[in-house]
Formats: sequence, structure tokens, C-alpha cells
Amino acid sequence: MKTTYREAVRAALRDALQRDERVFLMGEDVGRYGGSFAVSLGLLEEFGPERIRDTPLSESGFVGAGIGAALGGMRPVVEIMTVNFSLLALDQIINNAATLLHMSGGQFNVPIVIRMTTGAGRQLGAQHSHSLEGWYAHIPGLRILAPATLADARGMLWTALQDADPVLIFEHGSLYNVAGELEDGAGPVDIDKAAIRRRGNAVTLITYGGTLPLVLEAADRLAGDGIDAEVLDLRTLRPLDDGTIFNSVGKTHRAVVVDEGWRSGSLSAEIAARIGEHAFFDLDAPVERVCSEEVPVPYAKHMELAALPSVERVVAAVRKAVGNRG
Amino acid sequence: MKTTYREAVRAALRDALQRDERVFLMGEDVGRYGGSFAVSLGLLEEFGPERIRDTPLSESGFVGAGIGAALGGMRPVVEIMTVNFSLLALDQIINNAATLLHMSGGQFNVPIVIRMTTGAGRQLGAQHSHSLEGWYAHIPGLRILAPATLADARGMLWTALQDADPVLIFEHGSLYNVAGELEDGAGPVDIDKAAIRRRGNAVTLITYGGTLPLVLEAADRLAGDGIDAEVLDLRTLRPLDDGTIFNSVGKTHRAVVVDEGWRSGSLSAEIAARIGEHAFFDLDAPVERVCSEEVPVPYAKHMELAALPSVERVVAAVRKAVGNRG
Amino acid sequence: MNERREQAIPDAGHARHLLRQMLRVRTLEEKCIELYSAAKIRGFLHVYIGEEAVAAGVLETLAPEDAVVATYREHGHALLRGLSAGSILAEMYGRLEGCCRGRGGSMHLFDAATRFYGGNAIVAGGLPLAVGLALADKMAGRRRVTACFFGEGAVAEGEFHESLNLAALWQLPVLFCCENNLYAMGTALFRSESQTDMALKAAGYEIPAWAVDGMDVLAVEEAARRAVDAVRSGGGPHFLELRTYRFRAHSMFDPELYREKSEVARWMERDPIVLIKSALEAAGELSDEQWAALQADVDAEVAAGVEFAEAGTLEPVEDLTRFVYSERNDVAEGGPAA
Amino acid sequence: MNERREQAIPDAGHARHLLRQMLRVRTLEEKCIELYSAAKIRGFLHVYIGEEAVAAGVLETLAPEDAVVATYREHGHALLRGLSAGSILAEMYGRLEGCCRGRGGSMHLFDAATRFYGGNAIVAGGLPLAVGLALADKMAGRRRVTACFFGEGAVAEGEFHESLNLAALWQLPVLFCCENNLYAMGTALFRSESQTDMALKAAGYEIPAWAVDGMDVLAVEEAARRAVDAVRSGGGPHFLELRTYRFRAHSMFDPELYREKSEVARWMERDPIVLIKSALEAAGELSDEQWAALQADVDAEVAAGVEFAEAGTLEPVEDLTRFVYSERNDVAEGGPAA
Ligand SMILES: Cc1ncc(C[n+]2csc(CCOP(=O)(O)OP(=O)(O)O)c2C)c(N)n1
Ligand SMILES: Cc1ncc(C[n+]2csc(CCOP(=O)(O)OP(=O)(O)O)c2C)c(N)n1
Ligand SMILES: [Mg+2]
Ligand SMILES: [Mg+2]
Repeated sequence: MKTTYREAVRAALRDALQRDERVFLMGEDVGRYGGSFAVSLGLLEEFGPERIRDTPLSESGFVGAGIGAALGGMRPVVEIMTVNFSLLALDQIINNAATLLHMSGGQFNVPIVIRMTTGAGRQLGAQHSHSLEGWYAHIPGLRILAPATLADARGMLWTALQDADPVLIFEHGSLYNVAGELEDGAGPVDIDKAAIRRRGNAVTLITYGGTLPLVLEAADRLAGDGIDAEVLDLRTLRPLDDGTIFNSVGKTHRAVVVDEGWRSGSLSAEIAARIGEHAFFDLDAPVERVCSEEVPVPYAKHMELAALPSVERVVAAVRKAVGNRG
Repeated sequence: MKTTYREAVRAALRDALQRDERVFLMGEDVGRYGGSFAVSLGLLEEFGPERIRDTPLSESGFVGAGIGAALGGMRPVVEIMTVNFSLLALDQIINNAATLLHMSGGQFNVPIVIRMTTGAGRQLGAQHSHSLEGWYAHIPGLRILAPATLADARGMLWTALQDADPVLIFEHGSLYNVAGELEDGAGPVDIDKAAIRRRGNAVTLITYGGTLPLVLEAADRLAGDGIDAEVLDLRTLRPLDDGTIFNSVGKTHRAVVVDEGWRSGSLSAEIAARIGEHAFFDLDAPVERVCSEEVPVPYAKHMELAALPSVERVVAAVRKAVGNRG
Repeated sequence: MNERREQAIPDAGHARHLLRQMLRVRTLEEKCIELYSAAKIRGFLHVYIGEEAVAAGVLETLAPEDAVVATYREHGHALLRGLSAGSILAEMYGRLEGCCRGRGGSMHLFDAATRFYGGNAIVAGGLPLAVGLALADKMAGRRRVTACFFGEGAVAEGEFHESLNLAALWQLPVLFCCENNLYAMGTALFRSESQTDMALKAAGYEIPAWAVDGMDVLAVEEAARRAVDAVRSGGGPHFLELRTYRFRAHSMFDPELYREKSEVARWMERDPIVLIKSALEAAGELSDEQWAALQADVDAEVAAGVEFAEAGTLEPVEDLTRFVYSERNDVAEGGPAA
Repeated sequence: MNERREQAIPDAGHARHLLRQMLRVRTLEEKCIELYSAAKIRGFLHVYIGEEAVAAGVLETLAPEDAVVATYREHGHALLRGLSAGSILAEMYGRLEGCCRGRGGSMHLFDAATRFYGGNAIVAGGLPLAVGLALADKMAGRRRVTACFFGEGAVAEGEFHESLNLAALWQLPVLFCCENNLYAMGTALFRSESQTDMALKAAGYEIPAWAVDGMDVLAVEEAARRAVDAVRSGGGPHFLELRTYRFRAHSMFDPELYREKSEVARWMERDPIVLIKSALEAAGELSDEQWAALQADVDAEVAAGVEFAEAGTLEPVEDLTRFVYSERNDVAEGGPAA
């Protein structure tokens, strides 16, 4: 079936709403507007305003209300329009959603799913271009997902809803229009394992979400030069699937992490640190990192491009890693 | 002069208020209550309620107002009672304070200083025990300070106020009562360089803030066993002083990072990644990390202790690093 | 402020019950202070002494299936909601037998059995939760009420504003209980709010609101009953401003520089326990023996709680990482016992 | 909604000036839409068409030393505050000659010279800044006003609540200008606020507030002048609800599913530009030639702006990391030109 990432997310929402009457979608403009990225278009008509619930501009309030509703037995899917606005809801996410179960000695789990758009690349300027999913992955108690493919866009939501604990799903804004084939019976997918999107022996490219397409392109380009890269799609940023990472690096002895977050303190740092810790004697070269420049993302196209990871920068990093002989 | 960390911070505040009439202190209970950790005790009487300004419980509002006042030519020192509540102000800190200068093409700098207490160790439970300074260090546009000594508690504030850009100062709650000697003329200190608090050749221990005392204790204990550790106090978490780190690791060939943040995505990850990148061929063993367990910090004493870095865990990590022969 | 309750006591048995409830809280709190001084309890400790009529009056009107959300000053609410003094004290002792295995401490009492959702140490952080709990009830068609307690200091927070609007907009069954004790730590209400009339503030959200003498347990109960009935029968959120006072310091670290002793003394003349006790005595409904028996009962309850806590054990350190995530993953099938 | 401005036009010259101001904004905005379609402008674009009377009326009453804080729908505010059409358009073109070197784009216009503090793309994110700017003025004893524009959608945000309280509590010189165009993206006001009367909301903070016909530029100006005078002379914050309507989609991506075309058409009958133009014509104060000349002037201004933008250059990529931090570090000595 030909579809798009956007439609795949929508199909996942529809499916969840049909399967479980405790599921509802809540967020700014998810209903009458059709979703700011048109993800939920048509769902209001299908499920009505109780279950496709437009909220006021109150990120902390409605995220907190979602947490409360989860405590009260519902299965809320809360949409924060973009990750940029989620900063307003961080207190609820960290101090309540991520904490209640442990703090209450195991009494109150919070089965909420929070979806949001993330990432730059559409000339939206500094306040609308954050990539903070890796930053969120610092918080114990949260599970962080980053669907990069149509199958994951379609399949991760239901699995997340089966989870007893808070799950944050980050959808990269540049992916919504990606079109492709999705199996007709496509449904829930696991959210425990990283996926190998391309097999290779020369170097392990580790990425997720919005940068997967460019990493695959870089891998193709490198293949033309005889450098056969393995591409890992992390899929779940917390907890990280160390096994898949270490296995691949154990084979290739070289790793490049590609991450749209700002370099310092990004998820790429954690991955590099873990590889250093667990695969130290396997490594033939330092782990390379391709991240965003450490600047608020500018509006102008050429400047924005310069700030973000690119195929060229990935290729260059791989050449450097491969050039190094340990 | 015998003094305490608390008094040193207070002396720094008094000094700044005296030196520059644009400086004022604003936050919850900084005035009539005397500061929730008694830091600002007496300043209201000395400087009056305009300059020692009690605020309502409105973290986003008064931090944003501080940013606005900085834009308007003042030099606000905003106190957020603890880092835990700063989550409520994150939108203002990230989307305004850290971003305005770049986004406005260099027009609007934000000379604000935001102080807050950080850290665990006093049985305050999950919502009052966050150590997020390393997490904040991910944000470009911010400068992050962590005074660990009396001299830094006394000296960093004025230097921060001289900075044209937003500076966040994290004071670990366990340090306020630390007493010691401070030179009579103690005043402003640099905020660019990490400090070597102890010289040694066997291993580099890298830490900052609240964990410095326990790292020094571990170093002493190790010295008894003939392991001579060098102890670095980062002092500034963003930007990191790579030079001092790499120099030391170049000498010792082994590093252990001690950081009260949750391990995954902590500052320790960034430091380990950087050492891996820049000192890869210098390293004789994987960089070890001693961090907090990835749990909301529990109340019960024995559980809290188990969650946090300890002298024992540092000693064990050093033994592991030193035991490894590259 | 010196007047006594003038109205007759319609139901002396019930009034004695309320007196007992308040005394239970008072006695527990006084014990907590003692235990804090003895270093049996650590961390932050915020006691409710002086404010007992609020929790006693409001909680009296709730049904078992209702929910309660409170703050870090919640020992009284927990006790009157049905947690045992033992499980509360054991929690503050950091014992496995505490209501949260000793992980929460004074500020984080939770209890699933009585739908007691904490114990929130972020000022105003509980309000959105209460809204969500009520939303779940409304969506599920359950006639349950969520009572949400918070201090007047919370009113300045954005989360207060967002929560009240959501509750009113969606006509959710929440009872907002603002415990106006005039201070947020050291900040007097008039220094933190441009509009100090809390009930007027609530009216800005079109939420029916009224102010109540929070020292008069019968008045609190009456107002709460009216509000809870209205909420339960679909009248949307209601708001009570409960005018009260804390007789003690904010926490064990508070030097109380911000208020005069005479102000405290004036308020102590309206001690909610003394008020109802005197009224009962004046009506001939409380003999010295009854009072002594009541005190003895309550003392025994708290003493038993202390004993329970003292006998408590420590959670094994190996369990530290338990409950960061749930252990069962089948929630989507069965759902919790909501 | 069909009525015309009935009152006489007291000062025709001034009214023509206001007409020109609104026309400048309208013409610029129409050009922006055209340029967006031609892919000269990218990102998000929010135009102000239909709401021009608000910015025109309010900004007319400010002094050069005052400050302005606006939203992502701020081209009109920027233009009328004194930024050139060229620097605005060059910014949207992403050119170095733009007011922010091309880094900000449509949602982030800034200008230090005219104290134009943006251009904030976080709904309600500008309000605390405005409070702080006013606090600085008050502390420094300067008689300046900070005008803060925001949509009615921002009213639900916690930052709105906290900001109004702070401003009122400290009696700061802020003029809050709520541009009530009835929708926040696709969310109608009554779906987002339990209390839809904005002025009543403001009263909950004890802030003097009144609602104004935001389609009548003279009414807006009059109300704003009254408010600005009060603010400047120490009367504390004031609040204007400006009742207006956006004639176009929220942004270039909005399919406008949430409102009827007929509703838009009804409001367009009260086009603020047409209203004042008709009134001037009826009073014999605007000839066809005058109108044509005015249009020609304004067209020329915008055309020159486009030319300027087209001729603009790109910021060198090497400058990407400039201004993450300041280049001079001597601010504590001199301070900015505040
Ligand atoms: C968001 C947040 N800011 C600050 C604090 C620190 N703090 C704890 S209690 C308190 C005062 C709260 O006063 P109020 O809401 O009136 O409740 P009361 O203590 O009087 O019962 C403050 C400032 C906090 N816990 N949370
Ligand atoms: C905090 C935040 N949440 C959501 C958004 C997305 N968003 C941008 S504009 C807008 C509607 C705002 O409506 P209103 O305040 O009425 O202003 P208007 O667009 O009508 O001028 C929304 C939801 C945002 N920019 N910031
Ligand atoms: Mg209070
Ligand atoms: Mg609007």
C-alpha cells in the first residue's frame, strides 16, 4: 500500500481509537483544525470531540491533565504541537509522569503517550527548530521513541499504548511527507530493539528519526567508493539497545553517530561514551559524531543547512573514521 | 577569614549590589524569609525591597521578567529556589535567554545571572533532588557555572555579572554549610578554566560542584594505596575547558568522571566522548563514569545513598581504570 | 477573631467525630515534630497544625470512590482519607512498611487503595493531575469527585491558571480547595497577588466559588458538602477558599522572620480544635471524661503508629531500580483498578 | 456588523495618516503572500490582514523611547514602529541586510534602534519579557511604556497569568494589548476559555481593562492613548482587548476548516481600512486623487522594499557561530544603550 508517514501516524491513531475505548487524542488544534501538521485530519469527524479533544494553549495544563487521566484509567495520547512548546510542560513530564511510579513505591503507573513533532530543516527559526529528543532521553521513567520509517510511524503507537509507563514519541517534521510502501497488514512493532537498516562491515553509522534518510544516502554514496557502511536506526532512544550497537561495532570496529541534537551533551555523546566503555578494545578509531552546530537554528536556508547534519558531513566523518588505523 | 559557602555567596551578592546599582536580586522568599537556604539573609534590610525583590510563585514569569529587565539595562540576579522548579521556567531560559542574541542577529544580549540550588543528598525525595546542571549544559547561548569551593562561591558571581550573556550558577545544596578559610581579599575569579584541585599522575578524576569533596576524599584514600590521582574541578560546565582535561589525561592516560547527574546523557557522557575523540590514542583504559543511578532519588537515607555517587564507588572506578592495562 | 462558634450544634455526635478527626491530625503532627527533632524523620517536614478544620471538613464529604490530590503539607489529608498513622509514620521513617516503601517521605504520601494521589512537592503541580483524574471520570461516565488541595501561594503559578480554565471549560468534576493560610513560606498573600480575593480570582474562570471560615470545621463541612454535591451532580468544578492559618513555621527550617508572634497568637485564639470543643462544651455535649477518653484514644492511635514505624524494616537496596518502569506490561488489557 | 463609523472625523489629516499606516501594512502583507507563493519567503508566515487598525492605533500613541513586544504575526507592528519595509522583507528573504541578518525570518523581527523586542514565536512567551522591560524602567525611574501585543489564544497560557499578576503587583508600566481575533489557529475563543470576556479576565488581576472595537482605528487610538497616558503617569499596567478578526488563514498552511466563509465575509464588511476610508470620503476629506496618490506612495514603498530584499546578500556561512555569545564582554561597564 502506498502511503505517507503522516498517513501512517494517522492510521495508527485511528487503529488505537478503534481498538481501545479508553484511548483519546488531546492537544492544540488536533480536532477542528485537523492537526497543525494535518496528522489528525478527519479523526474529529470519525470519533467526535470527546475523543479528539482540542485544548487551549496550555501545554503544562493539558499534559498534566493527560497524566491525571492516565492515572484515572484512560489511555491518553497527548499531542504537543512541537517539541519547542514541550518546554512549557517539562515540570509535568519530569516531576509527575516520570516520577510517580517510583516515588509512590510502585503504586501509580502513568500509561500516557505524548507525541510531538521535532527537528529543524524547514526554515522555522530558532524557537521552532529544536531537536530535544536526545535530551529527553536523559530522564529515567520515560521511554523515548523516534519512528523513522513508515512501518514505525504506523506501528509504534499501539505498542506504546500497551506500555504501562509514559512514552514520548518524537516525529521529525521533515518525515511527514515521506511517501513509500507499507505492507497492507502493517501493525504494531516492537519498541525494544534498534534496527539494522543497511548491512555493512566497514563502519557502523548510528542514527535515528529525521536523520536516517540522509545517513542512508551517505551510506549509498560511500558504497560507491567501496566503503560498506552498516546503518543502525536506534528507534528507541531510552532505553538504548546497547546490544545491537555493540554487536555492530564489534564487527566494524568503527562508529559514526549522526544526531540532529546540539553536539555537547547530545545522545551522540552517550552513545560514544558507551561504545568507549564497552567496546574500547574493539575500536580502531575514535567514534565520530555528526551533530548540529551549537547555535540556535537560523532561518536563512543556507545558514540552516550549515547548522544541520548533512550527507556531506556524514561522508566526511566516515572517511575520517575509516582513514584512521588503530 | 573563616567563613562558609553560604556566607561566601552572600558576600558575593552584597558586593555586587554595592558595586553596581543595576544589580538586583529577585526570587521567591529572597527577602523577608531570608532565602530558603538563608543565603540572602540580611540583604533586604541592607538594600531594601526594590533590590531584594520577593516574587510570587511564578518561575516562568519572574525568570522571564529577569530576562526582560536585562534587556532593559539592568543586571538581575534571579534566584530559582531549586533546580527542580526551574523546569517551570525552561521555556524562558531556552527560547528567550539563550536564543535572543543569535536570533536577533547580535542585537539583543541578555546579561542575566540565574542562581539555583541543585542536587540531592538531603533526603528531600524525587521532586526535590534533581541534578540537572549537566543537562542545562546542552544549551548553546548559556554559560553554566558550578562553584565547588568557597573561593568560587565568593568569586564567580561578579564575573558572571560582567558577562554580556546569560549565566546559570548551580549551588549544590550540600555545600552551603561547608566551612573553611577564605582569603580576606577574595574577590572575582575567572570562569573560563577548570582547576586542578589535586595533582597526580595515575589517573584523572574529573568532577565539579557537590561531588568535589567526595572525589577529593577518594583521592586521599587512593593515595594511601599508592595511587596518585589528579583531581579536576570543571567549574564551568559550558563551555567546557577541554584543554585542561586533555592535558591531564595526556599525562595520566586514565580518566574517571564523577557526576551526580543520571548517567545516560549526563555531562559525564560528553566528557567521555570528548576524551575518546581527542585523546583516543592517549587512553590506556576506558573512561569510567561514576554517576547517579537512573532512578528518581528516593527519600529513605540508605536508598538515597545507594542512588548517589560515593567515595567507595569512585575508589572502585579508579581501581578498575588503573587495573586495566591498555 | 476571638469569637466563638455561635450557632447551635445540630448533631453533637457528628461534631465530636469532627473534633476527633482534627485531634488525630494535630496529635500526629505534634508527634512528627518531636520525631523530627529526634532525627527519626528527615528531609523537609511541613505540618498542618492550625489548619485541621480544612482537611477534616472537606474530606468528611467525600465518598470512598472519590479522589484526593494534595501538597507536601498532606499528613492530615492522608490520615483522614484513611491511611493509617502507622503507614504514614513508617513512610517518614523511610521504612518499607510506609505507604510508599519509604521512598516518598513526608512530602510524598500516596495510597492507591484510598485514591490518594499525593503528596506533590511542586507547588501547583497537582492541579493538572486533578483535572485529568476528573476528566477520566467524566469521560467514563463515573459520578466521582476529585478534591484538589493547594495553598494560596499556588494561585500565582501558571499551572493554577491553566488547570482552572481546563476544568471550567470542560465542566469537570473537580473541587478546588485553596488553603489560604496567608503565607507562602515567608511571602504574605498581598505581596504575591495583585488580587487577594481568591474567590474572585476563581470567578475569572466562571467557576462558582466561595470563601469559608477555615477555622470552623462545621462551616467548612457545610460548604464542602454543598460544593461536592454540586460537583457530583454535574455542576462542573467548584472552588472553595478556606481561610485558615498555620500556627507553626513553614517547615522545620523556617526562622519565621516574616510575621509577628502577636499575629500568630491572635490566630491561635481561633484554634479550630478549641473552637468546636468549646462549642460542644457550652452545649453540654462534651464532658471532661469524654474529652479525656478522646485524647487517650488518639494518643494511643499515634503511639501505635510510632511503634509500627519503629518496628519497620528497610527496603532492600537491590530494589532501588524497581518501579522506575512497571513490572507488568499488560496494562492495556486489564487496566488498573480505576 | 455592517455599520460605518458614525462619529465625525475630528482631524482629517491625522485620520488620513492612520489610513496610510494601515494601508502600508496591508500592502506589505499582500506582497508577503505573493512572495511566499513565489517561494521567496519560506518557513511560517502569518499575516495581519484585517487587524491593521490595532497596530496602527496603538503604536501611534507610543513615544520613541517606549518599547514594543509582539508575536510571530508582527510585520505590521515592526513596520509601524519604524523598521523599513526593506529590512523586514530582506529578513524574510533570509538576507544579511534584513533586520536580523536573515536569521530570524518572518516570526522574529527585532530592532534595537526602535526598541522592537520581537517577534516571539512561543505563544505568550513575550509577556514576561515585557514585564521585565517595564520593571527595568520603573527601577531606573524612566517614564517609559512597554506595549505588549499577543493574541487571545495566549490568554490560556500560564505565562499570561504570571505576567499579569507580576505587572499588577509591582504596578509596572506595561500596556497589554490583546488582539482578540476570535481564533487561535483553528480554536475558537469559546472553545479555549471558560471566561471569554478578556477584559473581565484582566480585572481578575486588578488591572484596568477595557474592550475596544479593533476595526475602528480611531477608537483604538483613543483607547490606547488613554491607557498609555495612564501607564506613563504611573497608573500601573493597563489592558486593552482589541476585538478584531483575521481575514486570512492563520498561516500559509492553514486549510481553514474551522470557520465558515460567510463569517469571514461578514467581518470583511468591517474592514478597518474601508471603514476609515469611507468615513473620510463621506466627510469630503479623501478625494479619489488623494486615495490614488496614497496607494501609489505605499506601493512604491513596498516595491522599494522588495527591490532592497532582492538585492540583498547572504550572511557568510562562517558567521554561523557568531552571536551565540556576545563578542564584547565589557557590558558591565558601559551597559547597552538602554
Ligand atoms: C514550583 C515550586 N516553587 C517553589 C517551591 C518551594 N516552596 C515549597 S512550599 C512553598 C510555599 C507554598 O505556599 P502555599 O502554596 O501557600 O502553601 P502552604 O505552604 O502555605 O501550605 C514554596 C515557595 C516549590 N515547592 N515548588
Ligand atoms: C506555546 C506555543 N504553543 C503552540 C504554538 C503554536 N501556535 C502558533 S500560533 C498559535 C495560535 C495563537 O493564537 P492567538 O494567540 O490567538 O494569536 P493569533 O495567531 O490569532 O494572532 C498556535 C497554537 C506556539 N507557537 N507556542
Ligand atoms: Mg500558604
Ligand atoms: Mg487569535
